This record gives sequence, C-alpha cells and structure tokens, in this order.
Amino acid sequence: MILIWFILIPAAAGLLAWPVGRKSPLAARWLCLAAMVATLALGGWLWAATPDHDAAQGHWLAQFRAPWIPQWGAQINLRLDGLSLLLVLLTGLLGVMAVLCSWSEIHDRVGLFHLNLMWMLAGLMGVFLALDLFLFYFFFELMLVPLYFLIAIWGHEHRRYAAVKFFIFTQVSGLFMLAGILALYFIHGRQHGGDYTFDYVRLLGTSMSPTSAWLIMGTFFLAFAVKLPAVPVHTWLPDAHTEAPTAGSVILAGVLLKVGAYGLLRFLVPLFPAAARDFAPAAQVLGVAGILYGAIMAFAQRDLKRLVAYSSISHMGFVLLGVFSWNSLAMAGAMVVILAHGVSTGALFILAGQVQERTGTRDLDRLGGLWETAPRMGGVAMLFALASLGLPGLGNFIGEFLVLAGTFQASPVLTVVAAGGMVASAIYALWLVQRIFHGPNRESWRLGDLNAREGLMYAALVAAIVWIGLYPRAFLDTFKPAGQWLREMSGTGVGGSTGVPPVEVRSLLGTKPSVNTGETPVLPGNSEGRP
Amino acid sequence: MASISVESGLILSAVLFGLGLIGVLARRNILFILLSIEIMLNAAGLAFVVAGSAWQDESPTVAASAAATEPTTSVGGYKESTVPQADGQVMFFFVLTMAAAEVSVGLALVLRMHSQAGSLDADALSRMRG
Amino acid sequence: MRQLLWLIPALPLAGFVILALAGRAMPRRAVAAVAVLALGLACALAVGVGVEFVAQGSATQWTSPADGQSPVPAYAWRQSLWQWVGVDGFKSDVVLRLDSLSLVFVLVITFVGAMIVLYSTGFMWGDDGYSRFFAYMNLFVAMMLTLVLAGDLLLLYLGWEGVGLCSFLLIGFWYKDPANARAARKAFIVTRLGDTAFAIGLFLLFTRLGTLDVQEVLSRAAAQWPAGSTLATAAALLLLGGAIGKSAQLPLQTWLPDAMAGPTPVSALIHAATMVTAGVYLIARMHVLYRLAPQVQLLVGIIGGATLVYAGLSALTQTDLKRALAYSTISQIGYMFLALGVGAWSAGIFHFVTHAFFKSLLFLAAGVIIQRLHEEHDIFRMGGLLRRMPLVFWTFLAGAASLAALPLVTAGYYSKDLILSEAWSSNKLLWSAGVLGAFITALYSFRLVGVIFFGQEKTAPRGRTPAVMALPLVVLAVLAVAAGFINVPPLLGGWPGLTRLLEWTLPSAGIHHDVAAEIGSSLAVALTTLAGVAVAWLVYVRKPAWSEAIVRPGLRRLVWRWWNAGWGFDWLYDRLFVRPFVGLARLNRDDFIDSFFDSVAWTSRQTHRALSLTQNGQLRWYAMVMALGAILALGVAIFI
Amino acid sequence: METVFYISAAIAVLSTLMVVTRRNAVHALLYLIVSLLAVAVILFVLGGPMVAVLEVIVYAGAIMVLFVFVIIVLNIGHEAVRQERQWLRPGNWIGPALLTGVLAAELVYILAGRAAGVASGEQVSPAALGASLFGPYVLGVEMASLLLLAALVGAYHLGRRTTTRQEQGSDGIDKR
Amino acid sequence: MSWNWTMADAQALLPLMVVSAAAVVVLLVLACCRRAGVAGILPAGETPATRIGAVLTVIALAAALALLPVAGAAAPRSVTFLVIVDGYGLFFAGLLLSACIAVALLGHSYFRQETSAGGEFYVLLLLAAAGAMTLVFSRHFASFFLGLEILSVSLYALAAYNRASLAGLEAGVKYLVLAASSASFLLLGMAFVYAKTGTMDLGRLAQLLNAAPQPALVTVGLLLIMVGVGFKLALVPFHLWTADVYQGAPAAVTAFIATVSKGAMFALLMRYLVGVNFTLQYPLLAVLTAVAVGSMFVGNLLALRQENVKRLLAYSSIAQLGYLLVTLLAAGPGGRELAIRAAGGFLAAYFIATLGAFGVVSLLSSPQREAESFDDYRGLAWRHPVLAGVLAAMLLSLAGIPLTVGFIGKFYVLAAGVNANLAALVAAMVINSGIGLYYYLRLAIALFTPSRAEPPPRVAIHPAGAAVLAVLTVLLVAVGVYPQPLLRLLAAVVAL
Repeated sequence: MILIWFILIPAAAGLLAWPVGRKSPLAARWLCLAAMVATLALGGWLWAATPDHDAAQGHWLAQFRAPWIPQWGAQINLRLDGLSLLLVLLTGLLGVMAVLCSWSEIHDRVGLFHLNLMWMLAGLMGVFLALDLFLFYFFFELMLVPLYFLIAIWGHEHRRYAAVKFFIFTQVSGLFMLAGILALYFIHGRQHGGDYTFDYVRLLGTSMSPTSAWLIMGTFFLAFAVKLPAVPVHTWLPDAHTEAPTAGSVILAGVLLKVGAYGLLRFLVPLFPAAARDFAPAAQVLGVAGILYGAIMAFAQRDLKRLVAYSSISHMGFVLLGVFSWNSLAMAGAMVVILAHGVSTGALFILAGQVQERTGTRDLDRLGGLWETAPRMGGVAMLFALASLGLPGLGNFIGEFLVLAGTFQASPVLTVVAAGGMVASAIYALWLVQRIFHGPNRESWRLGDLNAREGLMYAALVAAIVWIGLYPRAFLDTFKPAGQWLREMSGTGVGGSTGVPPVEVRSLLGTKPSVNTGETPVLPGNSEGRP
Repeated sequence: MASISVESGLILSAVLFGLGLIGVLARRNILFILLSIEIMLNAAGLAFVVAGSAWQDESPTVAASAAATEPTTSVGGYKESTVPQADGQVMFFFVLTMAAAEVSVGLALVLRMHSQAGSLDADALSRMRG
Repeated sequence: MRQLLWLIPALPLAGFVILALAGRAMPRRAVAAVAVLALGLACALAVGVGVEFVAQGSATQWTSPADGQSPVPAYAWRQSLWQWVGVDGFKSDVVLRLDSLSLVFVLVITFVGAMIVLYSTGFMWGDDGYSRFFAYMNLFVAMMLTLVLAGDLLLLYLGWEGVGLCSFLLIGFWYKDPANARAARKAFIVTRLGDTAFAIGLFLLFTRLGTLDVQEVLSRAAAQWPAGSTLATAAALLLLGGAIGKSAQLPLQTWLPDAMAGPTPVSALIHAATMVTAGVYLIARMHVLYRLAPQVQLLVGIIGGATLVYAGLSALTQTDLKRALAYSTISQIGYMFLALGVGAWSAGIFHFVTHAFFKSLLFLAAGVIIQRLHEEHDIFRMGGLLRRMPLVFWTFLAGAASLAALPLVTAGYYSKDLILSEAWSSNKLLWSAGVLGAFITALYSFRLVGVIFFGQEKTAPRGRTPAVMALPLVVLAVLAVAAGFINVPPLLGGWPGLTRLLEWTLPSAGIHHDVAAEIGSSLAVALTTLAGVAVAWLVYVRKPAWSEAIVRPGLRRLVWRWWNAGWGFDWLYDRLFVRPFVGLARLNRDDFIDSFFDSVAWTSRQTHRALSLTQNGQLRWYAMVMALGAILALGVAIFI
Repeated sequence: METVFYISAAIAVLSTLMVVTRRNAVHALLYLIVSLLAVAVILFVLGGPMVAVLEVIVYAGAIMVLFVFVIIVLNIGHEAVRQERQWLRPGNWIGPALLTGVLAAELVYILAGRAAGVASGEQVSPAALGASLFGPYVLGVEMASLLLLAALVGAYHLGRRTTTRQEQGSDGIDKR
Repeated sequence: MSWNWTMADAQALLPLMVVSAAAVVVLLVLACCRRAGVAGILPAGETPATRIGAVLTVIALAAALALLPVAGAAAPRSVTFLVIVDGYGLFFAGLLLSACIAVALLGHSYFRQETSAGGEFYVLLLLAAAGAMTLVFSRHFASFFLGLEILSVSLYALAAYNRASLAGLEAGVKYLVLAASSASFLLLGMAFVYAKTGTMDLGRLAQLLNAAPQPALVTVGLLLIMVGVGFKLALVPFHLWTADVYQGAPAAVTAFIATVSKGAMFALLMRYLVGVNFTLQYPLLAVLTAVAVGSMFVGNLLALRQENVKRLLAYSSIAQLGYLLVTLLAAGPGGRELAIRAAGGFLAAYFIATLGAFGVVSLLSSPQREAESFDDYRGLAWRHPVLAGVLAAMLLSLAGIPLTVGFIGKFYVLAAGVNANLAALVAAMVINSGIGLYYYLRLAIALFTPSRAEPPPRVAIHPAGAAVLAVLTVLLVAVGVYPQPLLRLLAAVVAL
C-alpha cells in the first residue's frame, strides 16, 4: 500500500510548492526538501524492514493495485522488487541532492521550478514502479514535460534547441515503443481468447512469430536505446546536459538515463527472450562502441558539462554490455554501474554547476588552477573523477568489473575491447580534473570554497560511492532475487531454441571447467542452463 | 419517343462542367468566377436529371418503405413500370436552390469587395499567404 | 599479534584520513608527527608480527624439503575481514594473507617508508602543501601494504590501482606547473594500460577457475591446467602485462623518467623502493602460474635482460641526476625480472630488498644535493662537493658502491651475484646480459660519484643538511652495506637466511649446485664490476677531457642523444598513439552523428519553406490544385 | 427528339464557351441565358417539363437578373472591358484549359460506352414531382428552406451598407 | 407516395427540429429587438440584442443536447429514407452541439462590445448547427448534399462576418468560390453514381458496392464525391484554403470550422465507409492512404516555423485530420468496432483541444484586432498566467502528451492502426507526432519566455469565454487522467 506514496509525496509537494513559491521561495525549497527526504526515508525503511514480505508475493516486496481503465485492460499496478527498490532509492537520494543544489542557483520563479522538478521525480518513481505497460508508458512520457520546461525556461544559452531536441528524440522513440506495446497487447489478446491486458506478468509468456518478435523488440530497443543513450541515438544528451540547470542535469544523468537501463532489464529481454538472444551480440557491440566513442568524445570536449555528459554515455555502454550478457554476474554488474554512475555523475554535475555558478563559465580553456582557492572542492572533484574512471574501492569499479567478468564468458574479444574503455576513461577523467584544478590560475579566479550545505551534499555522495565501492553486498543481495526472477522469466520464454541442445553451462560455482567456449551465441552463463 | 442514351447526356454535362471549371480557373474577375460556378452547378443538375430519366420508377413510396429493405433490383436492370424516377429531378430542384443561395451570398460579397477592396480582381484578395 | 594483522595497512590509512580531513588546520609539527608515527607504529607492528610469524613457522617449515618433490604447503596466516562482492556465481572477500614473501615486502615497505617520511618532514618543510603531501604518502603506504597483504586477487587489484593513484597524485604534487601534471597523467595512463591487461587476466582466471582467492587460484590452476596449456600461458602473459606496466619494464617504461617531476622523497619511496617492484611481487606471488607456462617465464627473463641493458645504457648518458637514477632503477628491476625468469625466485626478492635500501639512499642523497645546490639537477653543473658535503659524499658513495655491486663489501654484490650464479646454471645468454649490465651499472654509478663529488666546484651549496634528513641517510647507508649479510651464500661461509625464509612459499632454486660454476660466475661479476669502476674513474675523474670527447658531433653524438632520449620510445609512442588519439578526438569534436540529425532538421525546414510557397494566397491557384487533385485521383482509379 | 437533343446540346456548349471567353460581362450574361435556355430544352426532352420550366424561371430568370442587377449597381461597363484586356491575356488560358481538358477527357473516357440504360423519354408530370417532393423528400424541402434562410441572413448581414461609426473607425486599421 | 408521420419519427427528429426552430425564433426576436431599439423601448444599439440572441442560442442548443437521449429512446429509426437517427449519429450530434454551445459563448465574448455585429451570428450559427446535424444523421445523397450546403452557406457569411476586416472578406470569398466548386464536383460524382446504380440511399449503395465488383463509373463517382469531402475535411490536395480562411475568419468562427464542420463530415464518411462493413477496394484505399499520409506530413511541415498562431493551428488541424483518417483505413475486418471507437475518441479529444486553443485566441482578440502573431503570445504567462496555462495544456493535448485527453485520442488511433497492422501508417503517425511536437512546443515555450518587444495591451477577459475555457480545461485533464466515462459512452453508443 505504501507504494503509491512514492508518487504522491513528490507530486503533492510539487503542486503545493508552486503557490507557496510565489510568496516565499525559501518555504518552497524547504517543502520540497522535506518531501524528498521523506520519500528517501520511506524507501530506506522499506529496504531495511522489507515488511509484510510473505512468500505468496514471491520476490515482490510490495504491491499496490487499483482499477484504472478496465475497458482497455489497463490498471494502476505498482509493484516493487529488488531492482525497482534500488532505483527508487537512487531517485530519492538524487532528488534530495537536486533540491539542495538548486538552493543558491535558481532564483526566478522558484515555485514553478520546484513544481517541475517534483513532478519529474514523481514521474520517475512511477516509471520504476509501474508493472502495467500502459501505466509505464504513461509515466515514461509524463516525466518528459517537466524536464522540457526545466531546460527550456531555466537552462543556459541554447536551451530551447536542446530542450526541443531532447523532447523529440525521446517522444518519437517512445511512441514507437507504444506501437510495440500495442502490437504485443493485441497478439496476446488474440492468442488468449480476448484476454486484452497490459499487465506485464500476464504478457510475459506470449509466444509470437520471430519476425513480429524482432519488430516489437526493435521498437522497445529503440526507445530504451535513445533513453540509455546508446551510441547512434545519443546526440541529444550532450546538448540537454549542457543547457539544463544543475538540478535538471543531476536528475537527467542520475536517474533519467537509468530508465533506459531499467527498461532493458525489466521489459525488453523477459518479454522477447528469443529475439533478445539473437540480438545480443549486436547490442553488445553497440555497448562497446558506446564505451569507446563516449570516452573519446569526452576527451575532445571543451565544455565541462558536455564532457561529463559524454562520460555518462561511456558508462551507459557498460550497462548495455552487461544487460545483454544476461547472466547473474553481468546483470548484477549493470545494476551496480547504474547506482554508482548515478551517484558519481550526479556529484560531477553538482560540481559543474557550482563551478559555473562561481566562475560564470563552463569553458575549460578559461578554467584552471582552482585548487588553491577551493581545495576542498578540488579534493571532492578528484574523488568523483577517480570514481568515474573506475578506481577500485569506489562504486563504478565493482560494476564495471562484474559486467566485464560476466561478458567475458560470452565474448572474450568484446571484453578486451571494452576494457580499453577503462584506459580511455582514465584519460578524460584525469584531464578534466587537472584542467580545472591544477595548472596555472590563468584568470586568477578567487572562489569561495564549499559552504556547509554543499559540504553536507558531498559528504552524503562520498559516503554513498564509498559504500557501493567497499561494501556492495548490501545492494547485490537486494538485487539478487529480482535478477533471479528476471532470468527465470526470460528462461521460460519461447520454447526450444534453434535445436541447440541445452548447453550445460555449469553454474559459476561448480568446479567443472566451463564447456561453453563461446561458439554458440547461447545467452552465456545463464546459470539456469536453459537457453 | 426516340431514346436518348444516358451516356450522351452525361457527356454533355461533363463538357459543360469542364467549361465552367475553365471559367473558374482562368478568369480573374470575381463576377465571371461566380458565373462559371453557376455553369458548373447547372451542369451537375443536368447530369442528375439525365441520370433520373434512365431509371424507371418503382413508385418511390415502395422504395422508401420504413426499414431500409434489401435491394429490390439488380444493378442496371430494367424495371417493369414505365414512369421515370422523380428522384433525379428532385435533386435538380435542390441543386437549383443551392445555386440560388450561393449566388445571393456571392453577390453580397462582390458588392463588399467592390466597396472595400476597390476592384473586382480575385488576386487583389491574396494578402494572406505563407 | 596474529589478530592485529589488519592494523598494519590500517595505521597508515588512518594517518591519511586524519591528514586529509584535518591536515590543513594542524600545525606542521603535528602533521609531521602524525605521519611519522603512523608509519613508525606500522613498522614496529610489522616487526612484531614478523618475529612471531617466523617463530611459529619455523617449527614446520624450516626443515627444507629434499629438492624436487612438491614443497611443504606454505605456512601462512589468513585474516578475512568482510565479504566484499557476493554475486551467486562469484564470491570475493577482503582477506589479508601473510606468508614469508609478503612478510619480507611488508618489513621493507614499512621500514623504508618510515625512513623516507622522516626525511621528507625536513625536505618538504618550506612547501605550502605540507599536510597534503603526507596525506598522500600515508595513503600510498597503506595501498602498498594492502597490495602486498592481499589474499584475494581483487583486493590485490585494489591495492595495485591505489598505488598507481598515489603515484599520480604525488608526481603531480606541484600542480602549478602543467609539465608536472602532464607527467602525472602520463604515468597513470601508461600504468593503467598494464592494469587493464591485469584486469583481463583476472577475468580469465575467474571465469575459468571460478574464484579469485590467491591460494585457491594457484591450487586449481595446478590441478586443472596441464603445463604449457594455452589458458595458463594466456593468464601468465596478461599478468606479466600488468607487471610490466607497474614496474616500468620494456615496452611500458617511458613513464618512470618523467615521474621524476615529483618531489625527491616521492621518487625515493615510490619510484625506487616500493611501487615499481609491485610487478616483481605479483610474478613471485603467482609463481605456480608461471611454472605452468615456462615460455612466459623465459619471456620474463628476456624482458628483464633487455631492460637492464637498455636502461643501463640510457642511464650512462643522462645529465639530470634524478633521471639517471630513474633509468638505474629500471635497470635494477630488470635484474629482478631476469632472476624471476630463470627461476631464481628468492634471489630476485633478495635483490629487491637490497635495491630498496641503496636506491632510496641514492635518491635521498640526491634530494639533499639538489636542495642545497639551489634546485640544480644537471650533474655537470655540480662538482667538487667532496669537501663541502662529506656526510652526503660518504652515504652517496655507499649507495653507489652497493648499486655497482662492489664485491664482498656491499649488499648489492651479494644479491646480484646470487642472481647471476643461478642465471648461469639455467640460461647462459641471460647471464652474459647480466654481466654486461653489471659492467654498465658500475660505470654509470661511479660516473655520478666522479662528476658530482670530484673535479672543481661549479655551484656552491648553501646551508647544511638538517639532522632529520641526515639520520635516514646514515641508517640506509649502513643497510646498503650490511644488508647483504642476511643472505650470504654458503660458498662464502654464510647462512642464506632470507632464501630459507622465502622458500617457505617460493619454490627453491633448483638442484644443480656445482660449486665450480658458482665461483666462476661470482669471480666474473666481481672482475667486471671493478673494471667498470676503473673505467669510470679514469674517464670522469682523471681525464675530464675524455668525457667531452664522447659527446663531440658525429656518430658518437648521435648515439649519445639517442640513448639519452630513452632510445626514442617516447618519440615513437607520441607519434604512434598520442597524436592520432588527440587528433581524432579534436577532428570529431562536434560528433558527426549529430550532423546526421541536424541534416534531418534542415531538410524538414527546407520542405517547410517550399510548401509555404504553395500557400501564395491566390484563389485561382487553390482552385487549380484542387482540380489537379481530382485529376490525379481519377487517374489512379482509371489507369492503375 | 434525338435531333432536338443534339442541336440544343451543341447550342449549350457553344454559348457556354462564349460566356467563358467574353470580356464584356453583359455579353457573357446574355450568352449564359442562351445556354440555360438550351439546357431547359434538353431537360424538357428528357421528360422533365416541370424542371425545364423551373430552369427557365429560376435559373435564367432570377439568378441572371441578380447578376444584371449587380452589374448595373457596380456599373462595370466599358472601363471593366479595358481592365479585362490585360487580365485576359491568352497566356493564362493555357494552364486551366490543359487541366480541364485532361479532366474532361478522363470523364468522357469513363462515360463512353459504359453508362447503361437509355432515357425512357417518359414525362415526369409536375404532379408526380410535387408528390415526390412533399412525400418522402419533405425533409429535403424543409432543409432547402433552411438553406435559403441561411443565404438570406448571410446576404443581409454582408450586404448591409449602413456602416456605423465604429466601422468607419475600424476601417482604417484593417486596410492591412 | 405520401409519407405519414408517426410520433416516433417526430421524437427521433426532435433535436434537429429544436435547433432549426430556434434559428427562426432568434431571427424574429432580433428583428423585434432592433425594431424596439429603434422605437426606443429597449436601450439603443445592438448590445442587448446580441446578448438576448446569445442566451436564446445557448438555451436552444442546450435543449437540443438534452433531447438527444429522448431521441435516443426512439433510435435506431429511419425517418423517411433521407435521415437515420441511431446511436452513432446521436453521439456525434452531441459532440457537435456541445461544440456549438462553446462557439456561441466564445462568439459572444468575441463580439462583446461590437454593436454593429448584430444578432445574425447566432442565427447563422444555429443554422450551421442544423446543417451539421443533418449531415450526421444523413442516409441519402439529398440530405448529405443539403446538410453540407446549409453548413457551407452559413459559413460563407460567418467567415466574412467581420464587416470591417478585409481579411474576413478575403476569407469569405475564397471559401465561397472553392466550396461551391467542390460542391459541384460532389454533385457530379453523385449524379454519376446515381446514373449507374439507380439508388441514392447511402446504406443500400454501400451494400450494392460490397457485393459486385465496382464498375468504373461508380468508382469515378465516389472519387468525385471524395473531392467534395476532401475539401470539407481540408485533406491534402484540397487543403490550401484552410490557412487563409482560418486566419481571416473571426477566431470563434474558426473554432467552429475546425471542429464542427470537419467533425460532421467525418462522421458521415465514417458511417458509410465503416459502418455498413463496406470494404475499401483497391483504388479508393490507395487514394485514401496517400491522402492520409500526405495530410500528416504537409500539415505538420507547413506549421513547422509558422509565425501566425491561427495559421499554425490551421495547419495543425490538417495534420490531425491525417491521423484521424488512419482510423478509417484501419476499419478492415476485425478492426471495425475498435476503429469507430478510436475515431469517436480522437474526435472528442481533438474537439476539446482545438476549441480550447481557438478559444484562447478569440478571448485575446476582438473584431478590431485579431491576436494572431507570435508577439501577442510571447510572454503571455506574465500578462494572463491562467490563459497561458490553458493554451499550453491545449497544445500539449494536440501533441498527445499524457495527462491530457489528446494522449487518449492518439493512443486509441495508434491502437486501431496497430490492430489492423498498418505498419507504414503507424510509423508515419509517429514521425509526424515528432514533427508536430516541434511547433507545439515552440508556441508553448514562447508563452513562458519574456519578449523583447513591448507586450500588447492587456485584454479584459469576458466571463462567458472564461467559463468555456474552464470547462474545456477540466475536461481535458479529467478525461486525460481517467478516460473510463468517455470509453463507456463510446462503447454503449457507437455500437452500430
């Protein structure tokens, strides 16, 4: 029952913040902060206590169901499992950060700003909880409008171009996915004698001809690839990030990109197991391309936020690689990358925002030598740059290591190329930090170092990234049942695979050396052994 | 009565219709355009009467019985009674009323055009574009 | 004491945390105190743990097994702290493992670390980033200890990257000068290449053997992989890649000379004593893997041999004191690789121990010289310091002698002699490379002594060496001379204690002990060393004119400049990798994929303009289009 | 009967052609009246006496008179003819003629030989027409009346010349 | 031969009769008022007359709307072979009547102080409404033609209603000439079909054509009729008049043209092309598909960088009709029921959004000065925050963003398209909604960005118009979030 609160609290706070903001902006800020802290606390409590977790619900931790449009078979069906819980927590955390970091940055129309921000967060919560495809699409689209207005009204120089580009990219790909959902809806309906429903669990088992499976999966993949972003359709991200206000960038990078990853994990592979298996090699190549292309492009940028934006493209390449390896290791790795990237890139964007706030520019050629005036900020920047290049002991490394380890079984060559990404990320991450903080202070910037509020923010983020780095078990155990269930669902998909005998891919625990030397494109390491 | 084939009637109305259309497309004086429209409508009215004459009448009341009955005759077949259907001419009647109505409003606009826009040139009224 | 094993890396880590958070607020004295205390305590604790470990271990281990059959299982202490990564297919814990190999490393690291930190409290006194320096130094020692004590390869990788990070931070310590920042970046990226190879090796090991626990990996590898199998070779090669990167061997050695941009104590600790030998430790730790892949072990030897000759010749031509010492370090590590290559495992580690002492001594002495000569780095601008800095002279001489391996007197001799004598019995070619290297080493070490301390004085040194810097010099000088006695070969009437200790974990050198060969080899080494010293003395002290002769234009000048530039590797890599990467990046800055989407937007704008031309407001045109529409529709109906 | 149909058809086509090409409005009107009378004859031949009469009275009579009335009010006599000269350059005949030629050709191609049936030649007496009009088509008649009402009100509103003060004021602005 | 009226016939036709009678009554009342005004009984000038006219119109339309269920009781009933009153017709009649009420109120607020406007606006509006309802209930060529013509003739006058503005005159002339010529095409087509099949009853015609393969003459006839219909629905080759007439006509009338006239025409088209399971044969199907795709692309692309709000909304309505046509093409076997519901749903959403958008335009403009250029709307959020919010919501609904009824409409049409697996059309629709997004957002964001040029004067908002917009916005969000009532209504009523 508590699931609906995850959506209602931010939404209500947003609505309240608008009129309140008119009178006193500060009250609006505190209201939204309180709302987000409450949401985060709710998530934390749910995580810690996992109340009323009876076996009947299987691995679902909580559930909320209400009729919505019986005519179409759509209902408000929110369910929470390990995967969604972690993403809800990430959204909560970054939501608090977003409100905090826009404390000193946003001064005009504060009420409207917080309305948009809160509604975006409510939309995001909705996306991660919705188990009904129509409801999922509803929230998938709903979160775009507030972000559009956030970028278009409070953004920087070319904000309108970036906002429209972002909106059209996501909207068109989203609509293709809607067509895909409808196709699935009708195929399922016709197959099961008129049982037309958008319920994810019931849609899972629909068997369909390979061509239609490929087509529908293609639409889903397009929508999630744009959101991820995967390489060929990524060009909206740098513009959107560069022009968005700090809070917008934090949420955009921290959580909005994860919707694509969440979609791949939750919807794409379980709904179309056979098609996903055939598509896996191509998607992995795309992932690796994303890693390298993102890293090289990041190095080339002269704008601070564009550099960090391209770095997130590189990190998301790992997620794509991990998801399509579809074994317990790679999926856990993808999950950790999602969390760690959310925290580290969120922090980098808050930092970028502060640098821009203090110096008024994002141009790296003009920045330099800030360490002596703002050493604490330099230290924090160094730490998060190291996190983003995958230093062990910080969150990203665990994720990247698990993803690469998981992918290694299927395609060693691809893993080696992807590992090149680790070197490339080192190049741009170090170059970024040294460019801003080391070197001569050309324009002799005199900046105020971090104040208490900012210190608090960074303390929380540093704690989070180190926690993921040194004690990831807490997150991995939460994700395990969800990952297990997803693999079972995709395992029981389309009947016998193309005549290949179920390759006894020994589970990774056994001592027998792995028979699968990667020649048949069976989804590797599917530890359940079923192709 | 020597029989006039429907086909020639329709061809005539098509030709008249074409001429009317040329008038609308070619002339720049709004009056001539209205005249050409009258020609086109008249041609259409003629076509209706010609079509009506081809179909013998199975008394319209029967045809228009309460529920829409199934089609009584196959397409294009003759019917036994000899009176030609009145439907075509009723339609002509309605076309006539429409033509009259349209002319009256048209000429009212022509008068306003003359007083406000100064000339009767159709292209004078092409200020809204793009 | 066994339970306190985790405290050894934890103490420096605590030092780092204290200095990083509150360092700025503390007075300099307090900062120095915290730094030295942290390392001192760690060193004391290490000694205590070491003593207890050796005592307990000797009961089972000391009776060295008859040669040939499988060794008695290594005696080790294991302390698991918490489960780090636990996915249902893969379990990796944060576990510390102390065995004789890691004990040796821990002792050396903590002791040399303490000395250097003590020294740098004086050296860095004038610097404004005082607390930041010691924070980084403490972090480095903590990371190095984690690397050495790691019982799980993943934890080892954490330490591995940690030390890489600290070397980056410390090289770029004086961040104002962009050259330092570039050197730091270069160091990190080149080592990162090696680390990536190492990571891929980990993936291979983990996917094929199912675990990353060091002991587990070695036992399963031995059980499942036949000698010479492709998997073993691949794993060994990948780990070798990592080792080459970190230990600056060919072909990934270009970063070490540039790393001298950092403060001298950093060079002493990281780029001489500890970090650069991490590769040696890794190969020694995974010795089972390398014995399963003999060709790779040979390759290690070959790389060692080639690097020692290459680096020696380069060191010969350096004018910058620190760069000369850097190349000398590369050369000495070449010796260790050679030792591991020929299977002389404990000899290699012994050379690490002695090298740590005399090389850090040389660097610290160089630091004093440079500081007192108004930051003068060029040795030919120094000279005649014999009288002005007697203490520095004697300590520098002890170090140089040990480096040159003066027979019987210095520790360097014993370790180098042990390596070469065992190399002699297994690979003649490598042995000859070693001997050639010995000659070159002697030549360049005494070239330094001659040029710096003899001849007439070019720049007058200022001030005097503070006590806190002098003490470490003396201690290390003593060790540089005396350290050899812990492992005197039986031939010379000594008891090879260290080798026995190391043979608890590492395989013993092998069975062929024909005494004649050993004597012959050590005689040859001694003679070549003395010849080298003599030549150096002749050229650089007696006849300074000859040293100019060498650099006169013509072929000799060309070769000299080629060697000086590190055989042109830097130039090659710059052309081969750096320029294309930067060029490609700059070329595609605006993301050509974006231009595709912009073109879509452009075409739609153009169609908009074209279509709005059709809306020209003319009534007749509208009617014309309508008629055209009708015609087209009819055309479709009739003809198609 | 056959010949009467063809003769009057020819007259109708010719006079319509003349209507479209005349420069002088009054001449065009007169030609149109001739054409309408010819069509009335055809209607009579096809068995629609009532319709033919209506064509003459309403079409030729009322509508054409309206046109004449407008021409008189606007007295667009001779100077309109001069204007027509530069409006009616032969150049702008080609486009419409071509288009309409193709359209007429398509229609004729369709009609030639396909329209089955022959005009019965029987007369539809006015009584029958009336019965049908006020029988099933009574709703149609009502709607026709609504149509005329709409035209009436529309024409009244548009035609009102009494421009009150506002309008003059606003006239200026709107001469965009 | 005569037709004997029964009570049931009268009951079925009640709404139509009320509207027509109201037109006459309003005319008479206005005449008296004007005469009384002249005679000094009522206060001088037209304003009281227009107010009485408006009130009467709204009452009449509301009464007709209320009588629909009564007529529904007698449905389905064919009153003479001209008209058939059934659930399908009543739903669309309801939709049209409510739109007319909205237009009446908007018109009233548009002409508020315009004394010279006179009451004719309401008479013409009622007549147009009567024409539209005849179209919706039509079953025979005659009622189809007459309904269409009543609607068109009253629109000629309404378009040029603003006697002062030259643009109005231009709009009126253009609309008249083109509508009349397209009507003649329509008539010629009808004549050909009648000549070949001998019947003018659309129902029987559809059955006849289903059975036998279509003779060429009938196909040509149908295509010529399509020219007339295409003109009315402003589909691609016949769309050129749309922008000029929408811009020239007063904003309230534009709202009427964009919604009621298109809606009525489409209802008739839908009834016969889908209702009587008339399967589209090759030539007509190909032409319709081409027209649908053409309308989408041309409509959206024309509006891309359009600087005039009324022209932008005109082009956007062309594109929206392109989407609507997809439901027509998706009505193959098995998709008939869904296609009709989709069309009903989409039209309802389109009506709400378009009336809302044009409503805002009409509230901001007045007979003297039409608020149509972008500068009037730039930074509107500061001058009229609520109006800006309403317009933004309407634009988002036209773009099909969730939380608005537009999303439900677009979803429904997409569902129909996918169900009839028209992959190409669905793809075209998706791409076009992307293009459409560009200019909807361009206008929406312009509302919130302050303009450099000095803003136009603040306009007093008339309560009647404000009430209409309030109702529309509430409907927009309510149905957008909880569409169940609309869906239940569609299911119950539209089941043929």
